[in-house]
Amino acid sequence: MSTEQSAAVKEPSMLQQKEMIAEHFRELSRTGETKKKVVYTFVPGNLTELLLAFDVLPVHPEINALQSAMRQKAGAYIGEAERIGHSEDVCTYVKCDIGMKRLGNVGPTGEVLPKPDLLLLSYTGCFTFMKWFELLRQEYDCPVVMLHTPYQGDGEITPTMTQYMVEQIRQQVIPALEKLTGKSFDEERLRELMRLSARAEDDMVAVLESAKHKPSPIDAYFGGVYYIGPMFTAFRGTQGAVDYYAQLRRECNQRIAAGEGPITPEGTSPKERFRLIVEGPPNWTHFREFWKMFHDEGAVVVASTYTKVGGTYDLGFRHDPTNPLESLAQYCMGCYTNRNLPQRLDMIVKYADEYSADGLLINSVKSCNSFSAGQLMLLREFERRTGKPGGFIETDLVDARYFSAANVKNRIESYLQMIVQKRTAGAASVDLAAAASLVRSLPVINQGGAA
Amino acid sequence: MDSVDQYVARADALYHDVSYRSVAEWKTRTGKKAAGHLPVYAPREIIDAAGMLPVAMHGAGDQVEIIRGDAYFQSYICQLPRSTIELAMSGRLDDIDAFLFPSTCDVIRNLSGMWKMLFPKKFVRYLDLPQNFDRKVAGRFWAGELRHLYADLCALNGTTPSDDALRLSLARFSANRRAVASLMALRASEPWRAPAAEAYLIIRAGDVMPVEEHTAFIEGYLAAAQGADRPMRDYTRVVVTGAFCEQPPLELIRTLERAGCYLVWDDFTVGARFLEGDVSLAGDPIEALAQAFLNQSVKNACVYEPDGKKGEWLVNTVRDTRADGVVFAAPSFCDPALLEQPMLVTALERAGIPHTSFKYAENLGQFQVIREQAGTFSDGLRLWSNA
Amino acid sequence: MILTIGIDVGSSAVKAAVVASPRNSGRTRESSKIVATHTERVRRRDQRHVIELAFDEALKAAGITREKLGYIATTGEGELVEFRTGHFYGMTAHARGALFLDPAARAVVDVGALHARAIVMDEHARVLSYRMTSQCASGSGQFLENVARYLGVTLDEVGPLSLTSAKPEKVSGICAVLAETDVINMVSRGIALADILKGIHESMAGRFAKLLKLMDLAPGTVLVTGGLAADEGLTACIQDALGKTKLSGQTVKTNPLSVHAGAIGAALWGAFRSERLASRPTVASPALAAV
Amino acid sequence: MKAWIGIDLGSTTTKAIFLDEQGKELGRGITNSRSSYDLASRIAQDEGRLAARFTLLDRELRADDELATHSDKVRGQLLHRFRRDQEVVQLEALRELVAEECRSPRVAAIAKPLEERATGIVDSLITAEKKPALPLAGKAAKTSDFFRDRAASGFGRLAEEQSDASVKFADLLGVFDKAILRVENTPFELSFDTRIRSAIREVARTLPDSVRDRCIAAVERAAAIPLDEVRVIGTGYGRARLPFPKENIRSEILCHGLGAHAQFPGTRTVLDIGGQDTKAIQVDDAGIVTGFQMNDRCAAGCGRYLGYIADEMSLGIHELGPLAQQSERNVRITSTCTVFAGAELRDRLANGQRREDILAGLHRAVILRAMALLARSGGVLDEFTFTGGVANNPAAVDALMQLVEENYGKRTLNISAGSIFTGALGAALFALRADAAQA
Ligand SMILES: Nc1ncnc2c1ncn2[C@@H]1O[C@H](COP(=O)(O)OP(=O)(O)O)[C@@H](O)[C@H]1O
Ligand SMILES: Nc1ncnc2c1ncn2[C@@H]1O[C@H](COP(=O)(O)OP(=O)(O)O)[C@@H](O)[C@H]1O
Ligand code: SF4
Ligand code: SF4
Ligand code: SF4
Repeated sequence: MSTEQSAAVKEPSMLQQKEMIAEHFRELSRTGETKKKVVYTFVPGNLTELLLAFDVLPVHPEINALQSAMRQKAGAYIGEAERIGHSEDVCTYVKCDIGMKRLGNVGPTGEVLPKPDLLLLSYTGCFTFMKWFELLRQEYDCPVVMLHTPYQGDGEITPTMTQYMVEQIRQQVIPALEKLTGKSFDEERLRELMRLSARAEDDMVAVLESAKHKPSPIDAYFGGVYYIGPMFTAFRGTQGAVDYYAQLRRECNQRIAAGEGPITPEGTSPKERFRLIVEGPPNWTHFREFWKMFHDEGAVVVASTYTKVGGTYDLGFRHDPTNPLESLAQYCMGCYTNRNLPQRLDMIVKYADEYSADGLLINSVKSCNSFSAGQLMLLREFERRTGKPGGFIETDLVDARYFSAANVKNRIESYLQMIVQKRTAGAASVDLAAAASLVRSLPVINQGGAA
Repeated sequence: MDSVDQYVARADALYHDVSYRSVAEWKTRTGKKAAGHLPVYAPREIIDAAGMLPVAMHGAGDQVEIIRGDAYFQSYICQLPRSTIELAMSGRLDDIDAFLFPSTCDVIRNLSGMWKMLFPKKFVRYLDLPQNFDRKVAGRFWAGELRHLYADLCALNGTTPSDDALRLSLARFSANRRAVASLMALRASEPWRAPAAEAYLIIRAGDVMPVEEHTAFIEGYLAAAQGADRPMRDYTRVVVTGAFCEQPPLELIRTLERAGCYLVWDDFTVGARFLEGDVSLAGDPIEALAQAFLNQSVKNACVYEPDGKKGEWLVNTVRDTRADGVVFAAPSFCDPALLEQPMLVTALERAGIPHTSFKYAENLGQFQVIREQAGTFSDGLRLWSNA
Repeated sequence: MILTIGIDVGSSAVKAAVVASPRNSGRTRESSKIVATHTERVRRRDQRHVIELAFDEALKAAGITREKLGYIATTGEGELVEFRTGHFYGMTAHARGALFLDPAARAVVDVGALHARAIVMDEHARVLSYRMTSQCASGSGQFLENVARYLGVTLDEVGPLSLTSAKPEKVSGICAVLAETDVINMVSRGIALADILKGIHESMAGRFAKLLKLMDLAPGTVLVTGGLAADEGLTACIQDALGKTKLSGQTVKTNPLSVHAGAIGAALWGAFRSERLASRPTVASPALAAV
Repeated sequence: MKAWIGIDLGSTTTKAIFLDEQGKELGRGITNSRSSYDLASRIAQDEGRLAARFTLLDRELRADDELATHSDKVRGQLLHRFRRDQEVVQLEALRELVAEECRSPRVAAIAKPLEERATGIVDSLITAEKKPALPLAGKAAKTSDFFRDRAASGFGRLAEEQSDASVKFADLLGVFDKAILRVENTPFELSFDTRIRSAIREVARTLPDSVRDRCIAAVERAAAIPLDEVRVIGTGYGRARLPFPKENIRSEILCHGLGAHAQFPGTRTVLDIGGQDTKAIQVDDAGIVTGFQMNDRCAAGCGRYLGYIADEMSLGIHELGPLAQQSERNVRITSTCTVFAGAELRDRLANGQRREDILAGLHRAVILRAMALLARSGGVLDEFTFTGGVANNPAAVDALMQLVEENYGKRTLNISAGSIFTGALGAALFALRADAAQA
């Protein structure tokens, strides 16, 4: 989810996104004059349509953090947070954000971000969010409204859960926004915004699913983070997003027609040699270098879970204007990290089949327990259920200290070579068998154990 | 009356019983089932009222070698879930029939999903404690969840749900909390009478003892400890916080005291005293328990603090226990505890209360560094006091 | 006058210092005098035996007998010293010793064989805050020692060599073991020894500067203590590294007696405590209680 | 003669394996990686080439029925001479450099006594080496594969005895450390051709007249066979630094998997513990890797850990395991930070624990780390093959056997004497296959 598009080739959709984001930040920088209210909130389970219905401007601290990392500023921010007492062990998004605030709160466009008038604590799928806004509350001394999204512990959304959500939205979030803006809630407006959301959502799903083609016209992980950007942040429910996704979809179709692969910062992908699923968020400090490791090997990511953190639209969810608050509640509860581990596994296994993937690569980030705790089990179960190989790498989101390029490259290479070895297994094993029996001339010094 | 040593020996044996043999014995004796729960807070009253033995699972300390557990967790995840899995994979949790995973943090949350996949035959429930503290909205949600849990546990155990059973349990646990509070009060007033590690073991015994038995056990220990002849030392008085989930090794608790710190308050096993005071016996017992959580729970990093007065509670604890300073002891990689710390530090500094911090793991074996830090902290308070 | 001894039991060396203090000088110790010091490297010998040796040698150097001592103070792994009067924890002792060696000192960087710690103190040697490197040994004396061995450089040469380097080679990696491989790689790329060593010094110094930066550091002297204080290359790099942080007004120094700072500090605190104990004999200090 | 070569450029050691057309081993070589990768891979290849010559020689001798009965003896003696010469050449170089170091201004104050003692020590090592004790097949005490380790343990022991207040242990060690580094960085050419001819004449004297000339002729023939090195494939930690084209580089995971499979076709699980990484690999019945796990950026609990311990105790790395096997009681070691290993050892010795017991605990700690990786990679299946340098360590093997049995039940544990070469063997097989596939 980034705003910076560093690809060598610039397609119209890229420019369009860039402009949308630039405009958003311009607006943020003008709140002094426009007196528009600013609400900080999180990406997973965000209530963008509701915020827009009140004409407030959302700011997403995670996005600021990842952009700081892409601009190589995260190191200093994290250092500052650690200086004021934050532990090395905790989520670096939080530290990056706190550090950024302490060092002047300069946003990605170089302008100072406005302070929040309200913190909308959409506590969805991640415990750290709660601590994060408790910290920000201390920093800004501003009101917080809690929206507790119950977790799908049993893999389902129960009526009690939905009722809890709807009541929180109706009785707490909406009154807080009314109080903040002095406007009363306009349900019709919300419905209209949600109608637009659903349209853009259709196109976005089509884009993500275009990866089912061979070769895939998109990279659903590295490229994917750009594609989900507008949908997951401040633009869902806007005409801009509708246009953007329509354009993006056209471009995908063109590439499919031309038999072209994804566009990467290194240019158009070479021949697609591997089709992978990736689980876990990317590393942002070495984003381009990381992507290049895939690009160089002809590895294309055809499906990823990270592109579902802000909603699992590909599983069929659409914002539903006929039932706006229930629909918002369902949306929040359906986000990827709000699903339990068996559900996450089912999703990945389904992807393996639907996207004819060669295997699953997990990028386990140190920061994020929400994602990472249990990933080793996902890996094992994935292998067991699909018979496809899994690979595992460890990095971090925005802390460059935890990105060891040599190590990551080694593991990716080993993983891909393993896939190749598996593919070519049949032919080669014959001559190997002949060689092997001879090589056993190496003496065995120890052979114990079972009879 | 038993001697202090006898109480401690019994508690120590239970602490070291990582195979939960005492639970198996209880089950044989009663023919009922046992429900385990992870830290921090779980509504143990509900388990008890369903006729099951509530078992608080606090990892395996330094008592088992972690082999299979490491297979499930990366190096940057705390120790507790590994040792819990290790216990399960080595059959030591076979006697536990139901597992409850409270919403303490994402690690425990995800562990619930892993449990579903690993042990499909066991009863597994994730408990989403309300983080919204609105009495009405959250009260309805939480009472609903509790009711659902109660019905399911009763069905599992073959008992009939009843308000009377619930009320009886509420009363038993209130009594237990009063006993625990007396022990804590003794630690705060005359810490040399009940050394920290000892008091810890006595409270931990409640992890596996039926609640009424544990209440009597604490009372017995208190009577014995009050009579024991133990010298008072020139130690610093500290509050320890951060250790509410993964538990510090016993040796660490001893190290702190040996380095010159009396632990006059701590949040070890704080789950056992998460609610403060008695739960009302009037009206619907489930409602009462739900409201008690919303209105009577302690402040802890694993729950959201709606009133925005972060740290005030800790400052008051320091004042109430006449402590000289605060030791932050948190498990490595524990997000709730570690993210909370800077906010608490801010409050302490505002109140002029000295503090120090370090991290540990439940299976830590070397204490030099911690001893140095705690020692320097107490040296500072000791050498610079005017006594 | 009272005579006290401080014994600093480290993992690689035992240091002892005999100090003479005028009576009733409270916490201020400017007029105390160091009578003798001694270092005994452990080197594969029984630590208890080494402690005895260091103790005896220090007394011999001071020209006194055991009975003359008013307090036997330990620090470090003091539990091994069965004949101690009392124990002071490492940072308490290092702060006291450092302030004595350099009255302008307001911070200490103590780099020993296995750990490094940064201490900030006030003008009375009261420890205000401190940071330590974690359980991981990267950036410790032992690490430097290992690398030096592979490079075929003796410890005495490390500092002077490092000072000659103009373009230090950056050492990456967090792990000391992997850093060692890094170093090997550098040798294989033909990088000069001096540049490698300075690279390591810089990486260590960066770490220490970070520890210092994590605390509110007042202007004054930052005294380097512990075994690595003898390494002038490292000290120079710490000065540079501090300069690069936003801290200002600090001068990094060492003292010929830096390695004994812990022992000296313990001896000084011992003198203070012995007077306290004499006036209030019933109070047991934790260290005394443990004897 | 065509040869295919695999080189495993490890973090600690560099290994080379030469295979012939049938995939049969021709020779192998090993050296320290410490000094320089290029040099290390050159030395390993030189060693391998030399060994290949001896294999060819052996084949020549065995081709003749009568000569065949003498082949072991001839080969053994020739090899022994070669090794001895090599050792002496290196020790002499060491002596020279030690003397030079003693003259450095750094040690001017004690230059004379220092030089006397230091060179004296090396002289005794040379004398010991030259003792014409013939190798007793199989019985020879196991010593390290590396000159550095052999020289260091010999020098260290004598230095300990001969140091005093005037010339300190640290002084002696200082000059040694400097000199050995330079020795290590000097390749010693011991050409097979030139030496073998003179050596065989001496050795032949001990043979019956009837075969003497034929033996000499066989040696000449073996020396003359051209060795055509068709392809070299590199693997291991340092592979990216080898001057190889990308297609001749393989991941060490695949190489260890294939190598282990080649040695023990029943292998399903492979554990490789090297100097600074540990890998748990699962392979299928064709040697294809199906899953793997490696340790992360921390080198705790790898071979280097044992290396530090050995240094700490002035022992050769190969002496560590046997000592640990004499343990009677289990000591639990908690810190696995490699760098802390030495300190932990000292600490525990100071607490009065037995050296053997501590060592056993340290070995167990190393294996415990590996167990976690094994569990993570999918457990220990039957058969189970242990590779990498640490597989040479009997105490590590004991601990592994015990822990595997406790946690997974009985498993066949395969360890070949050449376990450290497994990665190189895999690479060589890949080399062979690459050409077989093209043919
Ligand atoms: N002359 C020297 N130059 C540089 N480093 C030295 C020198 N002498 C000793 N050291 C280092 O000092 C360390 C010992 O420091 P010390 O503070 O005594 O540690 P400890 O208290 O842990 O034993 C050794 O690891 C050694 O590397
Ligand atoms: N003869 C031996 N006896 C015992 N251990 C050995 C022996 N040789 C090597 N080792 C161990 O093996 C390690 C090196 O293993 P190796 O597989 O060569 O690593 P790498 O491939 O990383 O260089 C050394 O650190 C040492 O612990
Ligand atoms: S823990 Fe994960 S989901 Fe939560 S804030 Fe950090 S990165 Fe985001
Ligand atoms: S110790 Fe902390 S991070 Fe670990 S399970 Fe407990 S609360 Fe979660
Ligand atoms: S990273 Fe290296 S230095 Fe740090 S604990 Fe691991 S082995 Fe030790």
